[in-house]
Formats: sequence, C-alpha cells, structure tokens
Amino acid sequence: MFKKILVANRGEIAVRIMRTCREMGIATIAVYSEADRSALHVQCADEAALLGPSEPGESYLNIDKIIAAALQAGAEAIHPGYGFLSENAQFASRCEEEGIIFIGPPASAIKLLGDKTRARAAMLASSVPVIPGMTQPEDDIEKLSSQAAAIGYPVLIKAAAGGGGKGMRVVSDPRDLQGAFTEATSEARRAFGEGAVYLEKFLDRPRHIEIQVLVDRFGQAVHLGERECSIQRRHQKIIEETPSPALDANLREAMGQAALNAVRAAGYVNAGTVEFLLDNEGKFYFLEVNTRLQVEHPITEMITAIDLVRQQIDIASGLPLAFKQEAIRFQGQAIECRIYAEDPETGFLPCPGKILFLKEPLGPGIRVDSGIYSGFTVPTAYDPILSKLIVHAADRPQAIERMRRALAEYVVLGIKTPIAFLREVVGSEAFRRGATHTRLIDESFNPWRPTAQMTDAACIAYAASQEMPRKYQMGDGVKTADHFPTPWETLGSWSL
Amino acid sequence: MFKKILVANRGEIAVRIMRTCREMGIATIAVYSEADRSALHVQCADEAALLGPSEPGESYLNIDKIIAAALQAGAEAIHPGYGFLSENAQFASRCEEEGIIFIGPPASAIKLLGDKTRARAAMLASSVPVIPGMTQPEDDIEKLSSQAAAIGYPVLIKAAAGGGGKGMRVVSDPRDLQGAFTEATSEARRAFGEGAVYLEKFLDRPRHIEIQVLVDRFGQAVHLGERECSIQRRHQKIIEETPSPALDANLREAMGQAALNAVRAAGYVNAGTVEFLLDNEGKFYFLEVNTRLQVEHPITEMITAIDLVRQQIDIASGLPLAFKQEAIRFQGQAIECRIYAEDPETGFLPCPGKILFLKEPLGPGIRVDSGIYSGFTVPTAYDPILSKLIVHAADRPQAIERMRRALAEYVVLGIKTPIAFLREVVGSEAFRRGATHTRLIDESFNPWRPTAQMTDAACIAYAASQEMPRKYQMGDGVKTADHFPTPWETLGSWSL
Amino acid sequence: MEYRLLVNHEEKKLTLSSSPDLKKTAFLEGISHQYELKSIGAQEYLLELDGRLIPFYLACEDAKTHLFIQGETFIIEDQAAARIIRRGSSDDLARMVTPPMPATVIRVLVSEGEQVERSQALMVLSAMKMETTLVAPYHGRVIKINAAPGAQVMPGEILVEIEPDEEDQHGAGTNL
Amino acid sequence: MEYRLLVNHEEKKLTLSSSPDLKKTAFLEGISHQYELKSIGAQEYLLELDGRLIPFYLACEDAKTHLFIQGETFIIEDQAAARIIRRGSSDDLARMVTPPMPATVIRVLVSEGEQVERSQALMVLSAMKMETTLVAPYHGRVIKINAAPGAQVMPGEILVEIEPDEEDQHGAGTNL
Repeated sequence: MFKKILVANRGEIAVRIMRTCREMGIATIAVYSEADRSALHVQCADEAALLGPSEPGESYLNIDKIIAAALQAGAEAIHPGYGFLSENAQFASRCEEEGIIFIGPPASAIKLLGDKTRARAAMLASSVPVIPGMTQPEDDIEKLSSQAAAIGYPVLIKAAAGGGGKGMRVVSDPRDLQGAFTEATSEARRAFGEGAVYLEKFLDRPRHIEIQVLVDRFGQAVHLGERECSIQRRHQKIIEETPSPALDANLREAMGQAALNAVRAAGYVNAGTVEFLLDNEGKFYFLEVNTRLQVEHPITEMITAIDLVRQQIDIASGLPLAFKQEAIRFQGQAIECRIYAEDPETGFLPCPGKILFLKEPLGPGIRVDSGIYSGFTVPTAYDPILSKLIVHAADRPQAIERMRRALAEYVVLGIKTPIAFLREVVGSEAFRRGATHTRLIDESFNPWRPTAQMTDAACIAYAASQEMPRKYQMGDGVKTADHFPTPWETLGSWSL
Repeated sequence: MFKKILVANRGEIAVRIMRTCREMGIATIAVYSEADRSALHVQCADEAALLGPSEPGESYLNIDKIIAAALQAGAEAIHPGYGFLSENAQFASRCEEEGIIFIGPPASAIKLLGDKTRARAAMLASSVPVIPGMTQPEDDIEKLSSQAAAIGYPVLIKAAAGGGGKGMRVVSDPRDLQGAFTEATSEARRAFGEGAVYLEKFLDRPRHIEIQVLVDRFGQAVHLGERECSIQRRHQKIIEETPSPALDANLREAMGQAALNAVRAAGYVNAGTVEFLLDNEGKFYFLEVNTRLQVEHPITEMITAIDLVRQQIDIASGLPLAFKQEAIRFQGQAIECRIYAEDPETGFLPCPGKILFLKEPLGPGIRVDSGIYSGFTVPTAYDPILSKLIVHAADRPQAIERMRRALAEYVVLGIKTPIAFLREVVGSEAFRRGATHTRLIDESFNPWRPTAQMTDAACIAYAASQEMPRKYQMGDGVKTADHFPTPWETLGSWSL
Repeated sequence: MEYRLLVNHEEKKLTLSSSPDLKKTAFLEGISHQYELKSIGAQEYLLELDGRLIPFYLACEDAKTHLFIQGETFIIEDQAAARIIRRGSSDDLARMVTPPMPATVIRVLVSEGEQVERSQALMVLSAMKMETTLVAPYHGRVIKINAAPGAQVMPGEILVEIEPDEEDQHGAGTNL
Repeated sequence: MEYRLLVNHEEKKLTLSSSPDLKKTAFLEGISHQYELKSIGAQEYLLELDGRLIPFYLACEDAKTHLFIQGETFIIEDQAAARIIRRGSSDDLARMVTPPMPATVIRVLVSEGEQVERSQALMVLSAMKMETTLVAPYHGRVIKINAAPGAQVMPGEILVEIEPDEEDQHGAGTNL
C-alpha cells in the first residue's frame, strides 16, 4: 500500500479524500493556489505545496507544477478528485512516465471515452444501447425521412457544425419534417456558415441515471447500483438520490450489466460512472463515461457501506476487488444536496464571499462533506461548490423528511446558498412523487423566490437582539468585540 | 399520528428524539430544570416548560410536574428517553390515567421486568436461559456441594443479604468449596449480621451482549440483531459495537429468538433491549430487559437503516410494524464511543465545567449525537454524558480506523473527556482482535496516562501563537476580545 | 423602542416595549407579540415568540445583519441612525454617550432639557478605581438622562440622550 | 523570545527566534525546529512544523491555555509574568505600557535607562484623530523602547519596557 498520496484538488473533495487516506494510514500532500492559502484542504493534509497564482492554469490545472510537487514530496500516487485534471489523459500519461501512480483509469481508457465518436462506436460494438441517430450529415429529404422512420418519432434535427441550440428542431409528426428541415438548414447556415444537419432520437424530459462501477486490474468488475441525477440547474446536477424511483430490480440489473459492458469495452480499470438517459418508457441510452470519482459518490457509499475512495486507492495499488457482485446490497435511501455559493433568486449566479457564520447539521442519518469553515472566504476562481449534505434513511419518504430537517439545521451566513431553495424542491409534490426529470427546476422553480414565512419573526429577533443588555448578550459564549466595544468604538465621548 | 410530544429528558437523547419528531412533523415540548435554561435540548424544541430546581427530584424525576407540563401544553404523548423516569412503572401508569400515551412498554411489563425474581421466573417459564443458580440460601455443606456439581464449576458463593462483594467467593475446584463456604459465611455474618449464602454459576470475563427488539400492539415482534457492550468502566458501558465479533449467524439467531421469547413472556410492547451475558464457550444467559431506548441504539440504526425512535413513536401511536424479520438486514460495522465529561486519568471521575471550544468530526460514515455546544456549561447535577460518536463502515477494521480518525478530529476544550483514551482503547491490539470483555479497561487501561507524543509540538504551537502579531492573529475569524483588548484590559496605563 | 428595518429590501416598522419588569411585547403591523430572548453564544440566540421557541443566528457585515431563522435567511438593514454599537461605524460611535467599560455613575452634571456645548462634561463615572468623565459629542439639548448616581452601567447603554442642533445633525437620530 | 511553560504539569523551556524576515525557528531541549504559523479562525491555527502541517485549537481560561493538537489535549501555564494580554488578568494588564487601540506613535518622551515615576508620561500616540498619552504604571527604569515616532502600533505590543523598583515588583516580569 502507498505511504504518501498527493491530492491534486481542492475544497470538499480534497478534504474527503484525505479523510479516507488518514483512515488507511496514508500520509497526504495538499496542493494549493495563492487564493487557497487558508483553505480547509490545506489544514487537513500532512504536508502542503504552493502551486502558484489562483488562475487554474497556474495552479490546479498545471501538470508540470503538480508533478514537481509530487516528486519533491515523494508521493507514490496522485488522486485527482473530480474536475481539474481528473479526466485529462495527458496528465494520467505524465504520471505514468514519472513513475507516479494515477489513481484512476489508464490514460488509454480516458482518451477513448473522452472522444464521443470513438466511445459511441465502442459502445455499439459491445451492444450497449446508444441514442439512435445518424453518424453522418444528410441533405436529401427523402433519405432523412426514411432515417427518421427508422429512428422513430419524435426525432431531433441537429446541425452538424452546431451547438447552443442553433439549427435544432424537434419533429414529432412526419408531416412536419420537410418544414423543420428547411428551417434548421437555413438557421444552421446563418449561424455556422454551413447548413449540414443530421437526425437523432428526441428524448422528452429524460431522466439522468448513472451506474457506479468498480473494475480491478484483474478484470473483475462490479456495479454498485444507480444514482438518479435528474434534478439539475444550468445543466449541472444539484440533487441526487439512490435508488432511483424510476428503477426496479430488473431495470437496475439491465443497466448495471450495460454499464459493465461499457467499461469492459474501454479497457477500464478503477472506479467509473456510466451515464445513461432513461426515457419514460423505461428505455435507456448510453450518454458517456465519467472516468473519475463523481461529486455525488457519497449516496452510493451510504446505501452500500462501501468507501469508494478506499476502493480507488486499493485498486490503484494493485489489490483485487475484495467482494463479488452478489455481496453488494443496497440498504435504504440516500439523497444528496449540493450546497453551492450561488443565488437561486438570480438564476443560480455564483456568489463567492466570506462565510460569517457556519453551523452544520448533525444527528441520525446525516453526512456533511464540507470544504468550508466559519471565517473562510470562498475564492472566485473555482467551482462554487461549498459542501454536500447527504442523508440516509430506511425509505424515500423518510429520507426526504430527513433532508428537509437537515437543510433547516444548516446555517450559512454571509454568502448566498440554495439551502432554502433545496428544501422547497425536496419538499415539492413532484419530488415526493419521484416524478423528476432534467427540466424540473427550469419548469417549476425558475424564477424562484423564498416563501419567507419568518419575516415578522426575523424582525422581532433582530430588534430584540439589539435591545438585549450587553452584559446578558455575552451568554456562555466567547466574548467578542461585538459585545464589548473596543476603544476604537467607545472613546469618542471620553475626555482624554 | 401524534401532533405534539413532550420529551421528558435532557441532553443528547432529548435532542436526538426531537430530531426524529421534526422529521415526522410532530411538535416537541422540552422540559428543563433551572440548571438547563441554556441547554441544547431547550433550543431544539418548539416549546419548553421549566420544571424547577436542578435536583432531579424537583425536575426530571418529578412525575407531577412533568404530567402538569404535558397537560398544560396539550401533549398527546411523552417520550421518556433513557434514565430518569424511563423505567418507572408508576410514571407509565400515571400517563395512562391522565390520558397521555407513554412511549414505551405498558406499566405492567415495566413492573414485571423490574422485579428481578419475577423476571427470572418468567424467563425460566419461557425457556429463556438464565444464569444457573439457587433461589434460596443454604447452610448445609452437603446440599451446597451437590448444588455446585449441578450448576457446574466454577461457582460463585454469594451472601443472601449481600452486596459490595462481601461474603463472595469464586470456587473453581470442588475441594475448595468447604473452606470458601466457611470464610464466606463468617464474612457475611460480620458484614450483614447474618451468614446465609447461596450459589450461582461464575462467569469469567463474560461478554455483555444485548438484543434490540421491537414489538407492536398486535403481537408482531422482530429483533434487530445484537449490540456488543463489553467495554465498560465503573460498570457502565463506554464503547459499543454491532455486529459483535463473538457472534455468528447461528448464535445471533438463537439469541434473537431467546430475546423475542423473553419479551413475549412479559407481555412487552414497543422497543426494548434484552441483555445477556455470553461466556467464552458461546453459552448465553438472560441478565435483564431494559424497557426503554438504550444509549447505544444508534449503532443498530446505522447497520439496519431503521430509525428506532420513529419505530417507538409509530408503535405507541398504534401502528403495526411495517416490516417482517426477514426484511431486516445488517450492513457493515458500527461502533459507538460515549463522550463523557470525565477524566480517564483519575479513574473516570466526572469533570463538569464550561466548554470553551467545540469542533465535531464530519465526513463519511460519521454520526454525532450531541447535547452540547461551544460555550455551554455542563451542569453537575446529571449524568455526565456529553455526546455519542458513532461510525459506520464496510467492515470492522475499517470501522476501527474510521473511529480513530473521527476521535482525532473531535475537539473539546475546557473540560476533560475520554476522547484520547477511547482512541487508544479502540486502537489496542485486544480491541482489534475483538477480544473484548467487561474487565478489559480495568485490567489493561487502569491507571491510564495519555501517551502525549505531541508535547513538544504543543509548546511550539502555544509559543508561536503568542508571538503572532495581533493584527495577523485575527485571521478570517470573528474578532474576539482575546485579540482586541477591552478597555478593562488596556486603560491601566492611560492618562485619563 | 421603534425600529425601521429593511428586511430583504422590504420595509418593516416595529416597536418593542422595553420595560424590563413587564412581559416583553413587540408591535408589528397592528399585531402584538409576546417575546423573550436568550443569548446562547456570540452569534446564537433563542427567541420565545408567542410561546414558540425559535433559535436564530446573527452575523454583521458593514451595515447589514445576516439573520438565519427556521431555515430562512434574511438580510436586515437598520434604517434608524446608529442605534447600537456596531464594529466599524466609529463615526457614529464617537457621537454616542456611552461608557467604554462597565462602570458606576458617580455624578450627573446636567439635567434634562438643558442646552449643552460640544465637549461639555455630562457625567462622571468610576471604573477600575479611576474617575472618568463623559462629554457631549456635539452641541444640542439633553432630552433624556438614563442613569442616576450609583447605577452600574455597561458599554452600549446610552446614558445621556442629546438632540443635536440643526448644524450638528450628522449621525444623530431621535434615539440618541 | 524565551518561554517557560508548564505543560500538563511538566516544565518545558523553549526559545523562538523572532526576526520576521528569517525562517522562524524554535529551540526546545537542544533541538531546533523550523516552523510557520497561520491563523485560521479566532481559536484555530495551522502550524507547519519541520515541513509537517498540524492544525491546533486554543482556548484560554484564567491563566491556563487549553490546547488541542493531533488528538491530544494539553493545559499550558505560561510561567513568565504577563507576557501577553489575557482576559481577566486586569491587574497585570494595568501594568503594561501598550496602546488600547491601533495607533500611531507621535512623540517618545523618555529614553532607555531613564528613571521614571509612576504616572509619568512616556509616549504620545494618535488614534482616531485624538492625541493620547501612555504613562508609566509604576516607578522604575526604562530598559527598552520598542517604537519610534511614526510607527503603527497595535494593542498587545509592549511599547516601553520598564524594570520596576524593588518596592513595586508586583506583576512585573523581565519582559515588561
């Protein structure tokens, strides 16, 4: 087993990885940028190396600097976390060249799965269902029409050169195909200079379901069930849960097997996540493989009691998987809410700043993976994730109430967070029914304003706190300058 | 379901019960003594009623006052927690008379199980194994000798009028019986004025194993596996775990069935715990039934994902059990450490006082059930339990390392706690082997001194903090009077 | 005392009755509420409002107070001038007649209604065995004296309320 | 600076090199350690000791400091007299020549070696546009002056160190 690991990441995920390292008796090296000198992940490590300025290219994305730090400190392995260099094949290769173990899949698998066309071809060759569609553009309306019939309506016309929704049309009725084709072609030509289009199956309000897999170096592979990640804003997940209310044991097994086929097709090793879209008829389609630890991995840990970071490290160090598929059991329901520094009242714009007060929820079935502390200033340079709140309970209704209780206990003052927003979404009738899809927030919670049932109580609370005699206000707590005015504040009317 | 519950307890267990009530949408009423005006359980409730002075008899043990508070606030039910009135049959009867539901077993079952002789007789009648022994004193050495042979050596001679170890002798060899009998009789006569003795089977370093059961009003009963509670100091548990390293599936099932027989024999309803002693040959003996929620109930919740407080409330409200025995599964390993305000260096003497700083562990597999906060003064009048730290992991070695990591993250300044002591016990070779028994701490960790590997670092840390320029010392945190002297501190040399 | 607050940009007016012996009452939009307040920590409080217990948490930043109560967060701006001592608002503070440390009142040198000059002595206090003098921060008229000789006074308590003259209005509200 | 500490009743002596530009060094029982210290919060610090990062937590109660470091808790008593400002020890504090607020030194009125009387003016500071004077807390001899005109000084910094006369020894150590 490794003696020392460098964690090439920051924030909550770096802290979380270091916790498992500590439990495994492995020393950790943090890396940090100038903006992160006081960050929590630096406090949790055994050693720390400054990479450079806050810009990711000068710090957390700088391969040379990270490799140099690892060599300098004598790290045997690097855990990349998620984001930053975690899916960078060049970084994985470089680690290999330098004799450092990259805790993740081989560079070849990252490369293959990062190329969407090659990945799609590999999946097709391994009988993993992919979204039906054409692989070449077509301008003959007759050929398009027969392709559309083969794919099955509704279909989506997409610009080959496209992006951003330009040249895109949903066609539900064969009679509308001609008109939509003409519009899409001309729109694409105006936007991209060329009008070529192709067809893909259109999925209406699909669910986003992903399967966690573990593959060791000896070809043994298991799946750890699904995660339902359909609740998204700005195309980014914000609430995840497992099991998914949309899966039964049969569908879970079918998707699990498809996920194992997908990673086997790519020569994958270590922890990975196979993402699928699931339509409302129970058909699922391969989307992509995330060749790293997912943000939402804790919900799988809650219902399986398996520590995924420990598995990653064990696999990277060459150990075989210690359990077989049939030993993996799922107990209860887990939900995760991501706590971002962002404002749900302004379309989730990031709001970094200083955390003036922090109190995290505690008690039965609660887990907090946090990268912040009271007094920490959230830097502007990085992803605004602050922490993740995860709950575990016997069943979905209990997990929902537990999440709502925990969110109500979670106090973050000084910056905007979506805590109150999440409480409302989790308590909504649609979420309770399990009727979640990727457009739920856009359709039902945007724009959003807090209900503010406590405004009057807040006014009285504020005013009462101002009237409290200073000597009582000290309570049992630390005496602060708020209570005991410093000479700066009080000497004004003194005769000196 | 109830709309409002009074929680007739304080500290961490009152807080923990209120959390589940909140998740169930049930309003809570806290009761508190004058010593607990600022206690955490008061802050967690929807309403609070002052009972009276700090003495338990004037507050938490005062049936009239608690009943009056419940009636006044319109509580439909009372949860007694553990300790205080939780096993008081008179209190349960009184609730019944006043039309308030007591969340626990019927008064008759509390009464029966609280009377050790009647309980033993009931167990014998239901084929629950009890510690073999005589029920009447005997002064004829011949009869004693044949009784000893029937019980099986080693036997324990006990004074009928006894207590405190007086008149007690362990006899392993039949040839020593006569001499031991003479000694014990005369010692008992000197101590208690009468020399009558009887015999009981002697268990050498037994394990303390208990089985959690749930029984609904319709006679359905399930067991939720065992808890191993062998690590004790001052005859009180301090570390508990489940599963027990001493049980296999067969023994678990046998003990589970015995536990269900035991509670059925007593006409039991609601959550209860059947305590057994387990000898080193795998034989188990009924000890007693705890007719309430146990301190260590969270470890069962961790491995079953079942909320025991929710089950208690559901059963008390008349709901049938929602699951059968075969649906209950045990996942992973859970360990609990009790954090007391006590000093392991002085034989665990209680050390109440003010908590100057508190930081609780977070992250994967950690649960903290706490009754304290930074600035809280732990009252002297009550049991010195502060909180419970519970961990859950895939297997026992991982749970041990997780507990050690979590204990190292747990910061309590201002009062003595056994945190460092617990870290050492959990990391000891005996604990890792699972070779735990009720005398482990007395034999191997008493007296105990901290290893203090960080003394030099502590000196440097202290001195460096004193040299830090004050303006830097403010960091990002709250400015406190430690940094910014108040006029009390600084005006001395001013010319005023 | 009267409060004019901006709560998440919405204006709210309320009045608290401040007699220490009576049950505390807040009047807000025509409704009266009974309340009690307990301080738990430096930033944590427990409010009992019409019989219901509500913990809340406060943090101040510049002129804004962030307040968390029952899962909701509010940003409160106090529209009344410098009612209380707040870190950083030294200009306002310099204009308040309040002791810089716990002290005992020795002599009161002015009476209600009296006109005072800036820097005129108002009250003599004793603290740490030293006598010290509170002076008027600006020209004005004494409208209220809140402490008599022998009283124990604390930082933050306004001991002498002075209505400033026209030309000396800055930073002084009706509550000074 | 030299420290004499009682750590869980065991006596420890150490010396920290305090020149701000050099690598910081601690000498303890014949061994020298490189260290850096960062303040994280009001009671939380991060120590880098010989290349290893060690967070620690402090709380003061009376003359004792409770310190938590890597799972171990220490109670530390500082044997040197009132080296630092500590809440509650007002007797000692009243005897230190330190500014009560951030200020600028205007004039130094004494020189090293000079004999001073109790209450004799030592230094004039400016803060909040007011001039204020630091005076000698007891009779004695000025052994060191730590600030020159123009210097920015902070509460807790000892600006003038005075060795007390025999009859005025109470509470004054060599470091005053």
